[in-house]
Amino acid sequence: MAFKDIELNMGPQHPSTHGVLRLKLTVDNEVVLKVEPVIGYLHRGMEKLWENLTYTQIVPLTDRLDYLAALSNNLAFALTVEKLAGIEVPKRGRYIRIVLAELQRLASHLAWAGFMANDIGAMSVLLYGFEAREDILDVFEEYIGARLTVHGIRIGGVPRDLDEALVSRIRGVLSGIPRRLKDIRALLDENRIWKQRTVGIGLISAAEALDFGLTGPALRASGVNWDLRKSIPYSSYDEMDFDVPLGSRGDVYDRYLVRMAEIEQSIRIVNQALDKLPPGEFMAKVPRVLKIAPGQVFQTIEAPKGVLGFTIKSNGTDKPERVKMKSPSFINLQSLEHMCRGNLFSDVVGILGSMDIVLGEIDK
Amino acid sequence: MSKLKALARKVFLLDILQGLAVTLRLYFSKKSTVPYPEKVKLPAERFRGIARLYRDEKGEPLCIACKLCQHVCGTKCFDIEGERDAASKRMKPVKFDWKLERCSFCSLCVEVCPTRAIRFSREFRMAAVDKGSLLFHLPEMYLNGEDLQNFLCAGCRE
Amino acid sequence: MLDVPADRPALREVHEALTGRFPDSVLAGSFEKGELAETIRAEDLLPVLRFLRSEHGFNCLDDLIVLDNVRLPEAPAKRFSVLYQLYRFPGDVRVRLVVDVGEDEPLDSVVPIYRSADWAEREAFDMFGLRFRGHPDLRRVYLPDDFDGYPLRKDFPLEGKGDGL
Amino acid sequence: MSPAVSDFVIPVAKIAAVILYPMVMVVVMIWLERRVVALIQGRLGPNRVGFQGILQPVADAVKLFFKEDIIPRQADKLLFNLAPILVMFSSLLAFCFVPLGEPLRIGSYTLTLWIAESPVGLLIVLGLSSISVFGVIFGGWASNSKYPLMGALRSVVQVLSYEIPTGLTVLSVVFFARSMDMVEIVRRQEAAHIWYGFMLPVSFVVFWISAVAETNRAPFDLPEAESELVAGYHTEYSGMKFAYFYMAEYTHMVLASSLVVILFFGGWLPPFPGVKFLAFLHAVPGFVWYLIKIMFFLYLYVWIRATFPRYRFDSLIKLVWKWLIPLSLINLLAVVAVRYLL
Repeated sequence: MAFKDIELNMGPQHPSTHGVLRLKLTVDNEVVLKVEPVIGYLHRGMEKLWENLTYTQIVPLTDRLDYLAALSNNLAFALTVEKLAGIEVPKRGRYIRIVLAELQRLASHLAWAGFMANDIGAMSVLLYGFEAREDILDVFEEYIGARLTVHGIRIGGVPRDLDEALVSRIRGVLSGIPRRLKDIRALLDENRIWKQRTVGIGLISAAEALDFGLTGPALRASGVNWDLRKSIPYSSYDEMDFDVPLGSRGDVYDRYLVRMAEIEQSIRIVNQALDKLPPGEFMAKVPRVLKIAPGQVFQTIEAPKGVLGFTIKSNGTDKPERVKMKSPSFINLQSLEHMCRGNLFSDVVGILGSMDIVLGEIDK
Repeated sequence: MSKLKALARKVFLLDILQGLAVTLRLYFSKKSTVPYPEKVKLPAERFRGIARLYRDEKGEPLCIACKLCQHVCGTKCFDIEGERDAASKRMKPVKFDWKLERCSFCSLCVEVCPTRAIRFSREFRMAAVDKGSLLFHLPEMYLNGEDLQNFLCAGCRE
Repeated sequence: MLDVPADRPALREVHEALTGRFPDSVLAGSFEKGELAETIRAEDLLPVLRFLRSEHGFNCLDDLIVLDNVRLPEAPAKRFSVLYQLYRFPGDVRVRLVVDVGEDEPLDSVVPIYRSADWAEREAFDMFGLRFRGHPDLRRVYLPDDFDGYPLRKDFPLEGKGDGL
Repeated sequence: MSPAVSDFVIPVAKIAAVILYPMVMVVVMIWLERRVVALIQGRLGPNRVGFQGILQPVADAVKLFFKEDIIPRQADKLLFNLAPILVMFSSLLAFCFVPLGEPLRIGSYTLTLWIAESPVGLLIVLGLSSISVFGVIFGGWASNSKYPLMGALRSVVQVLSYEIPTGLTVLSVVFFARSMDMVEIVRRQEAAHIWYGFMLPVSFVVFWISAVAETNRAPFDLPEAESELVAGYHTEYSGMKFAYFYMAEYTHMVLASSLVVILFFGGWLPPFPGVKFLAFLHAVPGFVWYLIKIMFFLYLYVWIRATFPRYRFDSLIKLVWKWLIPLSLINLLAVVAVRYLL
């Protein structure tokens, strides 16, 4: 029996598909010919639900989209509603939002580092990544009371203030992360097995990446300098100074390096935001029943996975007429086939890990 | 020079040894996991555990059955009936059903309650064997989250 | 005629270029909350997109949004309106193209111009039942292929039809 | 000592010991692996069953014993059942030739701490250990599903390719010790007052790398790569059959460690054989030294597993054909040259 093109099913219950993603692979003796992602196993009909809930009731639902970066989803939705309703968030509120969003980016990248390393076999890095992430979740637990579905950013600002104890705790957590990062980098960066599994794998050039609509660290790994926090600043990111790490080849190794560098940048941003934390109000006056005049708006942020955007159309009542979410992982997943073609079967796992996709956000 | 260094690294397996050195050091590092049932990590003070109804100092229920929580809840967990208490002319809940299985712990009800009657306790153990026990009626709502405190304090575990 | 305020020269310039190049196909323009939206005739969609992409550097299709206007107070002639959010990288210029489409009136697929529209159009088909001519493989993206009905339409009940999946 | 005892009871006891010895080592290994990987990863590891989790492997064994034994529908029944036995049988048999210590004198009878001593003991052990490849192929093929088949094919190519450097490095040791008999090799090291591990470092490193690869252990655990092939060739097995595969893997590891210890680190010899003032080390029986050395190498197995990512299949094969085999050939030539010139 010639071991010619066989169709292999990877998922939806597969150890390394980060949720419920099914990959229909056409494989010729371990060389991947065709990859067809099948999604929808985690489809909860969010957009239909949103059309029947008030604006304040939608915010906790956005936690469940990218469940590794709940606060970023909250921030994106809150910014869109504020732009639609013309609510002005006070400066302190914006700074606390930056602190929370960047802490969430740290947690998401650390979880990603763990998953990706574990997919390629370095099982201990999973625990080191998660250990670093636990401290950040403890900060969220102390700030608002939840670790994963945080619901810590509301329409109009943030629900609670950062008191002195919490600020010093955040600084303590931030000072602990570089040490763990050094361990992870020592284990992976120069390791010959790691480099063999990642250098030159899953290549995508800058032009192809832009054409596929790739965004976020995966795009920046191909050398495209597009970070929404710089190009279209929101929530006073323009007052923060940080640089945007870029890759060159656009392979799995570059995506790894870019995200590790972004962790350091996020630490820098949070420290700056805490230093320059202005006094004053942290929540705008928002009516309890928020009715928004008919209108339509499109707002995007730089979520850990890529450009996350919301389109909201209001109809004057307290419930939106239509809410559409632009999910970065949904668009990034389209380029998976392009990256996997020609590589080996075990690379598909590595490439999928380097894309950092989350199924909650893809399936909505 | 770097080419020679790279060759030396490759031949003498330096990156392998460096990796092993890191794991050896971490082998002796402080462990971050806690043996659960014996030692319980008390959640933070604002932790959103199981919801609980509170009474004021005199033991009167704080809840005035205004059903604000019922309206604000996105997943419709509450089912409240209230009536006016003849003696104290104050509204008090007669029926207060709360479905834990539907609750997403978004804390909108806690923030909207005018008399701070409903708040989250720090009890995080909410597993149940059957669906029935996930539906909390009025008397139980006052006891939720009671036993975590004495569970912890009983053995001075924390 | 739309008066794009002076502080957004880029948008003003795009608006003039568009109305100049396609005078009859641009039906209406709107500028609210700092966003420029141009309503276009369905037949001129592809030429306009190619024009914007090649001459004006709108190389990214951020999102493809479908609105179901059947429940609006003044129900428009065509039920759906499809929105194309375009973005010019680098920079911060964004344009929204609005195309009104009838219930079973197919629309040209933009996949030849923007590869990222592939799944977005499949999602539009899955949720609203819009057909896209020339789409490489128009199938449902979320729901199983044998699911009948289009969930995000306004007349689709929230609780779902039949026994539910 | 009546002949009945010396010809019947003692051999049977020794055989029982040889079967029991790997079993005990497997239990220790299961616990060691879970514990060491846990400690490296900053967590406590099993500490629930028995003192510090020492009974955890027993709990696993009991669980596997009572688990339902599922055979996939279109599986090839004969091969499916034969596979675990083959894998287990070949590694147990190889233990007969592994000398565990100096022969003991009890009264007039000398108890030899191994069952069989043959001039070609080493060859037999190597031959037996490659029988397990058949078990893996049968297991993978008979499960009649894609992942085990891929796992089995990978394992075949990997084990067969890594047998060559193993053979060549063993050859260099045999050349030095002038004999294939393992007891003889240890004696030669005792006579030469130096362990071959220090005399032939390259052979030791190459042998150790191919030993790790041959037992399908990280970073060469391609056949049962959790994150890719779910569980490789033993995906469809459950219950006692899975336990067989599980134990066979650990038995192979113990076997490979014993080989390394005997060939390169002087089986039951106390360390620093040459140094006089450390003579008090001789008081400790040989068997204990043998065990200590084996434990070190078993620890090394787990330590490596917790540290390194997994090789991709083609780089793994490239590694052996491009680097290990030429290296072991050159090393063999060097050893021959040195042996003759000196």
